[in-house]
Amino acid sequence: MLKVIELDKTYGQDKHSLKSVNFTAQPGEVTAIIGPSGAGKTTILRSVNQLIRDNGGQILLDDEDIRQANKKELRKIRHHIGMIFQNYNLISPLTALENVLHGRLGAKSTMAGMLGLYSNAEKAEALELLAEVGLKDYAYQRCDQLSGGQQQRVGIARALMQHPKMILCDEPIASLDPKSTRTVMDILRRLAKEKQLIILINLHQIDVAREYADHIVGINSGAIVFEGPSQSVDDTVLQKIYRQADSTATVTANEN
Amino acid sequence: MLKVIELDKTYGQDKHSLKSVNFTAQPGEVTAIIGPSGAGKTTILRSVNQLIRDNGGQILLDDEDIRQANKKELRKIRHHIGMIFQNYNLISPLTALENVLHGRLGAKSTMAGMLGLYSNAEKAEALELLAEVGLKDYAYQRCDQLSGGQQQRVGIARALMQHPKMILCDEPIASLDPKSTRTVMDILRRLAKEKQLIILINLHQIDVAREYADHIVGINSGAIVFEGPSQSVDDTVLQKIYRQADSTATVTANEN
Amino acid sequence: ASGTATGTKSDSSASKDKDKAITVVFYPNESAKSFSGSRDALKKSIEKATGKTVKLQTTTDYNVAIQAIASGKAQVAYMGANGYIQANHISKDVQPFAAQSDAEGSLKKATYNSYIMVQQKDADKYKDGDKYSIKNIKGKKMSYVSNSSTSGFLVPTAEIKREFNVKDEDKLTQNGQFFSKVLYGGSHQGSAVNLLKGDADVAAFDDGDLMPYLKPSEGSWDKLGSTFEVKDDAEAPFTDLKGKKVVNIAMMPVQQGPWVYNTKSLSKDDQEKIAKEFTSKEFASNKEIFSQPGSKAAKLFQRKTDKQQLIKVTDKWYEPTHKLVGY
Amino acid sequence: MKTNYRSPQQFFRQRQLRLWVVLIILIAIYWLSMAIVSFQTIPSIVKVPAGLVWLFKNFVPTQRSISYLGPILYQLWRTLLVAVSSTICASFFGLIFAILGAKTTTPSPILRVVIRFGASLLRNIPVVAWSMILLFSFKQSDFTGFLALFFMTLGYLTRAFTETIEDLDGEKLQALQAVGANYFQCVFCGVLPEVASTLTSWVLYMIENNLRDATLVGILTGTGVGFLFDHYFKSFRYDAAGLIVLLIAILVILLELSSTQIRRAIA
Amino acid sequence: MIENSSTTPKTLPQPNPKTKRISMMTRPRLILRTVLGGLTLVTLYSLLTLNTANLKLSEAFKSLGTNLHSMFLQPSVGQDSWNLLLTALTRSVSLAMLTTLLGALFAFFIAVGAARNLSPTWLANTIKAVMAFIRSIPTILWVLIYSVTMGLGANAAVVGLTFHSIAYLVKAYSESIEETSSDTIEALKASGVGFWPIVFQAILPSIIPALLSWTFIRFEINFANAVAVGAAAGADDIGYYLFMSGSFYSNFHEVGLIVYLLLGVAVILELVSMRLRGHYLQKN
Ligand SMILES: Nc1ncnc2c1ncn2[C@@H]1O[C@H](COP(=O)(O)OP(=O)(O)OP(=O)(O)O)[C@@H](O)[C@H]1O
Ligand SMILES: Nc1ncnc2c1ncn2[C@@H]1O[C@H](COP(=O)(O)OP(=O)(O)OP(=O)(O)O)[C@@H](O)[C@H]1O
Ligand SMILES: [Mg+2]
Ligand SMILES: [Mg+2]
Repeated sequence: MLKVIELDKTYGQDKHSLKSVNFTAQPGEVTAIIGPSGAGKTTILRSVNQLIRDNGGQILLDDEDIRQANKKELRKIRHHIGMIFQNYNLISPLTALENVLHGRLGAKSTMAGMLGLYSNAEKAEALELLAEVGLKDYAYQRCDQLSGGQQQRVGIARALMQHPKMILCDEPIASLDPKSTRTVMDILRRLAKEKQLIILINLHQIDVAREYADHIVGINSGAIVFEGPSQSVDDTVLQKIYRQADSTATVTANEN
Repeated sequence: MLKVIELDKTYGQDKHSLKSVNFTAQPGEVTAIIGPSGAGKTTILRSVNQLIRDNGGQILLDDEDIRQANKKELRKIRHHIGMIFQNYNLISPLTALENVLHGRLGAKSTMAGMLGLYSNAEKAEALELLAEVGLKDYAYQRCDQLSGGQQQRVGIARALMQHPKMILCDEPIASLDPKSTRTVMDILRRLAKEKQLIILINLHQIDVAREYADHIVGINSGAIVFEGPSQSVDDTVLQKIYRQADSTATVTANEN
Repeated sequence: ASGTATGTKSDSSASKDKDKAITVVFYPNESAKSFSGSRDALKKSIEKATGKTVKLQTTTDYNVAIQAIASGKAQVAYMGANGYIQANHISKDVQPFAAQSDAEGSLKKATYNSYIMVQQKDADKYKDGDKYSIKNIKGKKMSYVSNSSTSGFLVPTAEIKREFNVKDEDKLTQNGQFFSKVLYGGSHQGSAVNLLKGDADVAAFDDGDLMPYLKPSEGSWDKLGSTFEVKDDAEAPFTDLKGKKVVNIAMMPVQQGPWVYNTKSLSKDDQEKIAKEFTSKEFASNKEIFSQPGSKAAKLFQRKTDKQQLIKVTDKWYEPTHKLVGY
Repeated sequence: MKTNYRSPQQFFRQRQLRLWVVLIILIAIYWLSMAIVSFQTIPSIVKVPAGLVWLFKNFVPTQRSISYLGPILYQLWRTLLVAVSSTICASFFGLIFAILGAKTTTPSPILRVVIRFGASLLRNIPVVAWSMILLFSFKQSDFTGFLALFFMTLGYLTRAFTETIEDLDGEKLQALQAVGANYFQCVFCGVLPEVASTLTSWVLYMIENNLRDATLVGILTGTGVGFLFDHYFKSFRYDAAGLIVLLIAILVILLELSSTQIRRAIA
Repeated sequence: MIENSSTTPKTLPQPNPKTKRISMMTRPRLILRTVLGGLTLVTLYSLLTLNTANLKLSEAFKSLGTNLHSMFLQPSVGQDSWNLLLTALTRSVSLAMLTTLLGALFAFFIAVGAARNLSPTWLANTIKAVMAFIRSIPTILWVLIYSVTMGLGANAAVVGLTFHSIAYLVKAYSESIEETSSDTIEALKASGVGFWPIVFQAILPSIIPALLSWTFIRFEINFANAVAVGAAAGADDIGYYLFMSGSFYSNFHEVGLIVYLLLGVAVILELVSMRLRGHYLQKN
């Protein structure tokens, strides 16, 4: 279970990006964070695996505070947290297989990692994971020759290769077409259930969030304004979350 | 009125991308082309302003066949056809204002165009168009400092600056968030009505197409499989258009 | 008739050239170094003599200097003997008119010295009877200055060619042909350093350039078989080589380089005026151009006695160097 | 940047003003330079074709020059070897320095400054100085030529590699960090594969460049095709010198072609 | 052992993970490694056969130390004067300025013809080949040619040096142009804009940082070239004094001083270039 308690983050001197953020994400569930642009969704996600350092609070993953970890421990913890990016961030000249194998880097010695020495078992597992996300035939393809949806699935396989307890996804479907969106979200939901992962996902598309997430966290201007099961997200809640100049228009529009 | 008659296009030797395509688009209406990936939507759009040369047929804009035009005439015709792209395709280091003014370049002499000499009237008009798409305050901002939705609106203003008879849009909202999507589509619809433009638009989002388009053209594997008012697009039609391996899933998904 | 017509035509264009500035070109060979003070004084005296503006041009490239005077783009030049022969070969319009005289004010000994030297510790190997000779240098490691140098390349190779009766000069410049190895020092000092350090067994260089670094410990600069020692206060690159000794096993006179003009692009009148000015006594007493006897100031020309000056020369006087070059 | 102008006219006036200021500065610099070295633009440009004619008249290889082909080809081969080996060695060290010196991957900003400055130093020491530094200490040999090329190439490649690495999208490295990879793993599994093809094309370009620079370095080495060129050039055998230039040009064009091919193949 | 994967995934070996060794080699990788391996082999071969003239490294480095010491720790103006050297330095900088500005101007227009995304392939390839040819003619030859055809002096130096400047910048500029996204160009083409307006209104603004960066690199090279061969054309710049103190007097102290002067210019150049680049890039 991931428990974020009173998380605070200010960029620079006084730009308050997160104000006392509290929420919980359960294993086996997809937890979606929704909110307007600039609300702090990315900031939360990156704080969770400490890619950015916050200014105060607690981040408990299975009751262990990630924020207390030293550099080496942090690497170990990160190794158990998969991350999926909007722009996939794969190493493009490498094959899908190799990118997936990168998921093992955190578990390897520096030397073995540097030289890319992977055991046969690891390679076999990577192939299996690629098959799992429907990319069996593309294992030896260079990543920049894959479509967006395919690249995102490679990203998922890479995250899975880490044997994660938790997967963080920052707008994983923003650059995808509707069909790929469904494929990717289906995979994420299935994984949460099957492997009992904590899946934390930033989303812009409310309809997708409502369809796929079990639990929804709404954020506005760095503060949590809603937390609850996705069924309970109705128009009033959305208006609260997207409370801004012309937010009403946006929300009702998505209600069609 | 745009009338496409028996348009044919083969890439390379025998890759038939368009097969006897026929459809019409009326001024004052938004005409949406929908269809699965690779169906030939982009190919149609680019044939209409001859960015790619087709292999046969007719493209009548106000009863004049674009395909017969020589190089110079073509430039003139193109000047009256605005085009809006998925990735906006603005010149990023320049300001919004300058990008909008680029819409006039096609009407200028080579010299004036090279040096970017615009009349005061043109500058005033560009500002007005920016105001019209809601970007009055961003006129002097560099384009790469604008959000996607804002950039797309600059793209629209640029197209309008051409005083077009017709605007072609290739998936103009694919990279936009829901809010920007609505803004952009609203503007396009309004323009079609107000200025009696022909608006031809490739879309992946069926719900958006149904909401905003007056007329819908469905294409599958290079052939038109449906043409009619948007109200008449129902599940059977959609299944026909998206007839492919897992098209049903995609379609129903978008129906939620 | 047509011949005269073209003749007058080219004459008129040439005379138009003649009204323009006179260009003097310097290539820094062994005898003409970078003395901007001397050059300015030269410029003044030519201007005074001809009444025309003078443009001084320096170049660091041998070919450029020769092509410039041969093509008539420059009217006057100061060159090494070898360079003159090359320029004269390309265009007969290039003619010498003055060169530095010997201490007596004559052309008899208007030469400086080029040496072939070896290390003192090896010197005995090069003895033929009780005299030094170059008979044993075949197969050794050789160091020249650079292949455009008169005293550091042309004269020594000519000497070797004569001694061993070698026809093809390329044999002397390539590794493993006549010499086991051929080095180029880039400068006279460099060539000497090659020898002193033992990278070369035999080296060629001249006297003027090494005087600041070497002193005769036995014999003199003008005597064959003399021994020279690196001075105690020698500067880099000789700092590590103090006290080392070398012996000259051959000494060849090198003709002083001439002042030349291009007779096509410089009017007869100006030719005479300049030649007269240069060979005059007053010119030789110009303190900016000649370092006066006893003075240490470095100038374009060194004057050991009051009699030393520039003296008129013709192509004929360069016959010996013509022979060396082969044309 | 100021984003509020009262009118587009004002904005464009400012734009134009800036453009004019830049143009005037450039023209002023040009005029000043012209005056300082007394250069005449138009008369010089007019004479460009005449020079090309002279070049082709004098440097076209003749029957005689063919007889020099043997030694020329041999020396060309030696030069190619030196060009390749110095580039490869320099690129090895250049890569290390670039990784240590690039903004995105440097372990310490001080090191970055030191490397940048050092590379600039290597690039800007003139050939004459190199020749003095190296020739008097390392004697005249292939090795000295190798060293000279090595240092100059190192200066350029360090700069080129650094900029290539800095252009890399930082987020991709973050992705590996998020996996728990450490510094070296990020570099070897992330940075290197990403920049490999750009670096390869730089390496191939520098080989070509070093082959051309052989003319300068030939004087240091006393061997190589550069020395041969110098030799023929100074003894007025222009046809042979022309033959060398022609052969180098052919080799350079071949290298460029294969470089394009290789880049396409590995892209 | 090595299994190539072509781009058609169908032909891939169906891996039987438990038993067979899984290879990760792909064709491009194989080519890259072959090229690098080949180059490494050539390097090893040439290093082994390199003529080192029986170099004793300890001695060489000791002498290197002394020489560097007198060069860099005891610089002096030698027989020339500060005045003379600084004037000559200004001339060298001016030469570099002229060759860079001229080179950049001509190169930009030629580069438009040499860019594959703007010009027909045959034209682009021809221009590139010609430029490669020009680059392979040594600078000293260009200088010789022009000092013969127009006399010694700055004219010959500038024209001679500008050839390489153009050839280099055409290569660099055209590659920068090729990197501008073809979509952006197409956007303007689609609105009926002609060729030159597209070049000046779309491409030029997009590639200014790249152009700046390349031009400054070339300025640096031009400065070095001006020093190396400008003096040969009789431009009477700092190269002359460097040549004299180096090749004729072997005066390490003066060479050291001149090198310091040159490095000073280079540092100023680097600072200016960093400022300008920063100025442009920060706007992104
Ligand atoms: N590196 C940074 N320096 C300063 N401020 C930042 C930085 N990164 C983000 N911010 C600010 O912090 C706030 C939250 O940003 P964040 O990226 O978390 O928003 P978001 O919800 O992910 O938005 P979006 O939906 O647009 O991705 C914003 O106001 C943003 O401007
Ligand atoms: N330059 C090209 N060369 C060869 N085939 C092409 C080219 N461009 C498109 N095609 C092919 O033509 C067909 C139609 O492509 P098109 O881009 O028009 O599809 P689309 O409907 O726009 O798809 P999407 O929704 O993915 O943008 C596809 O099968 C595609 O593979
Ligand atoms: Mg975000
Ligand atoms: Mg498309």
